[in-house]
Amino acid sequence: MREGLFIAFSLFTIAAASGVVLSRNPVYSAFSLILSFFGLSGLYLLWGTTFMAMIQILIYTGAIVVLFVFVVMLLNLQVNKESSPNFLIVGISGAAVWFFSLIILRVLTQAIPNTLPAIPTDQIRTISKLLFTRYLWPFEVLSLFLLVMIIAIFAITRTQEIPHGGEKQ
Amino acid sequence: MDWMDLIVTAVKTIVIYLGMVQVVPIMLIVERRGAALIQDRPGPNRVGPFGLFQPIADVIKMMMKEVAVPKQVNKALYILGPFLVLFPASLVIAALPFGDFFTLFDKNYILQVANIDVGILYILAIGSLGIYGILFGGWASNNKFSLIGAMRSSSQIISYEIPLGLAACSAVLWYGTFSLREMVTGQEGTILSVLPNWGIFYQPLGFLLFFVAAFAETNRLPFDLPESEAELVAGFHTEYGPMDFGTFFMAEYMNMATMSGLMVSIYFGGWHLPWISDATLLQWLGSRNLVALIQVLTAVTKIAFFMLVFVWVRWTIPRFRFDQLMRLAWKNLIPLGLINLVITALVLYFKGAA
Amino acid sequence: MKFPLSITYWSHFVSVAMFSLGLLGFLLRKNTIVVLMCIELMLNAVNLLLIETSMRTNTPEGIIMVVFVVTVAAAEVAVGLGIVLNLYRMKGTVNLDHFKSLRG
Amino acid sequence: MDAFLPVGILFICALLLCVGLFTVKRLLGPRNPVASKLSVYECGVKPEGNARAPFKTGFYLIAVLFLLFDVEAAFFFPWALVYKESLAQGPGLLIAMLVYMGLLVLGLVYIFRKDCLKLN
Repeated sequence: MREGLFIAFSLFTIAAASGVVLSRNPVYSAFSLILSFFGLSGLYLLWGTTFMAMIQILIYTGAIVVLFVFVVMLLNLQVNKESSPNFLIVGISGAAVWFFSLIILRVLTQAIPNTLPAIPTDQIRTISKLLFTRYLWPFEVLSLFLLVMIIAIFAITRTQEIPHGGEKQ
Repeated sequence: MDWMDLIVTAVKTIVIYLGMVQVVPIMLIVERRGAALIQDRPGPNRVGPFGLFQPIADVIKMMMKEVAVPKQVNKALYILGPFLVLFPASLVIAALPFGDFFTLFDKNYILQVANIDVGILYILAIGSLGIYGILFGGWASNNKFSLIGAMRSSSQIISYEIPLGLAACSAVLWYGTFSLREMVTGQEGTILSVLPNWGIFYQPLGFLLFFVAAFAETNRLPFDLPESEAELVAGFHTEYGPMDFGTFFMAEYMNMATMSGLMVSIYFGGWHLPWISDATLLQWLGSRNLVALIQVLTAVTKIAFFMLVFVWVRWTIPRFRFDQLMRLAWKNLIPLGLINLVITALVLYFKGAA
Repeated sequence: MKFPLSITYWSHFVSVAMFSLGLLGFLLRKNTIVVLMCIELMLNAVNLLLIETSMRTNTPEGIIMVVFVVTVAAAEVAVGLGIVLNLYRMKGTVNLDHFKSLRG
Repeated sequence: MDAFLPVGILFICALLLCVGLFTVKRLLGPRNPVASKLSVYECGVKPEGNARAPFKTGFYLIAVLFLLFDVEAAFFFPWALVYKESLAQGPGLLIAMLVYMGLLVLGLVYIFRKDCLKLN
């Protein structure tokens, strides 16, 4: 059953991810991105990291994609302004990437045992403790990084005084 | 897990889910009669005794109305919109505990859909997905009111998610666990045999923050800006038909129930009766399943009380303006949430040191 | 029932497929917002690989790495979309073909 | 992961409810499309302009702030989980979080001072 779920989630994730790349309308791309992240969090659950699955939904699906959707809706682009990609290039590069990735996979997975991990019982606590002891300094730097980001974003967008008012002038 | 377990779990899940769905018709009549009571008028009293069958009439009316899909809409997302709101609202109830456990065929089953060890994160995470229905529905309607309503509504929801998260975080800090079940278990007993050992007495500020944020998260008055009819017609569901409106409504009531359940579990002792411990109850009643019944009744009563508060507040307090709303979230609630977190941490530290 | 391919294989498969899809989209799409989404896809592919390895070998470091990646991704999106908005304000489009002021 | 199995059952229930509502809507409601009924709702006035036009970016700032603060708040959770247990090892975790929170508060102060959200 677990294997079946794995395959189902894997295929779902990949299908949604291809939706991101293939759909013309950026709103559909964002929607596919949500579905794809949902599938990923399912995979995380199956690997036993409930905490990371929740963080994936909380931050990626619940915040990052919201930002994408907001921007897409604020700009409200008319669909299909984009020149269509050269399908020959798409086909050839896609085939090449898949071919190489499958070879790499074949080589990679030969050495790896086919086992599911014995899930440690208190894994969230282990991670948290490690995060606040050995990785404390990177963690604090993270906060500094986010502070710099807040300032940077306001520096970037401060000049943006209502570029295109409600309707086109 | 064998087949018996699976069947019992499935039946339990379906029963809890149907119970949650029943909140909608009950709240329909309670809200209409409650509004009438507060505004000093009779309210709907024609259908059935005391108007009790009014929800049935309402639902039938909604079903029989015409479905008009406007021409300008983006069909796929327009149809998906209401369900994208209802879906997360249905999923969040999984982590709510309604009681300890019941015994069936010499086996114990918890009175909760799933004993998720990251329960509170689960509710916050899945609960935050509801805004996609609003965003996509509002955008797909291709109407100015809908779009502005959707942007406003989602700005409001995301702004109030942070105080909600901070308040929940203080609770996690206090109880030292993510699991709602363990939080409720930790609230058994009394403080100095005077007050029940409930979270509200340890986290009053946290409860206040949570309470305010819960109103904003569920789009209820005083924070129902997304559909402020004086400004935006009907907000993000301007272009939607009766049944889609019903779906949005259903999701709103289910979200209210979840938020009430969350408040009860974190701050009001969940299934515990005040001053009476489960062991005493078991001694009086003698049967595990009877105790479980009492626990479920207690939890449901507490949740029902908070639902009534939702209705009461709706008809008492006027609506906020959008800038007031944002100021309340960013200038007052978030700093207060951080202060609450620091106070809780300091109290725990000095308690540990003493 | 025994599957011919292992669970590890499926995780790697998803990871590689997502990464290549993201790379393809990154190279071929012209809409800057979609390009940023494709970067997110690539980051998530790597996250999946990190989590899978971390869980399989029972070392929590991988998950901590993912925590950092998530934060950096969030910041990257925030700044990236801010730049996109500014570009839109200046050029009236988000099509990458129109941004060639730096081309010599 | 087994704890999430009932969530799958709930998922199916929710799916059934959604499908049921959709079918009921489709089957029971009459259909009588008229051109004016299917046009954009603008309070009876003739629709002017397109709803798909770019508008002000103030909402973007709210979303960005939400994103960054949500990320920061998400990291309070693992800290809150282990805080109680690690009290025995001295105030290390408390100080670590106070520093982290101090930087967060600096960000908030910056936002208020510059009045980025146009709150005043």
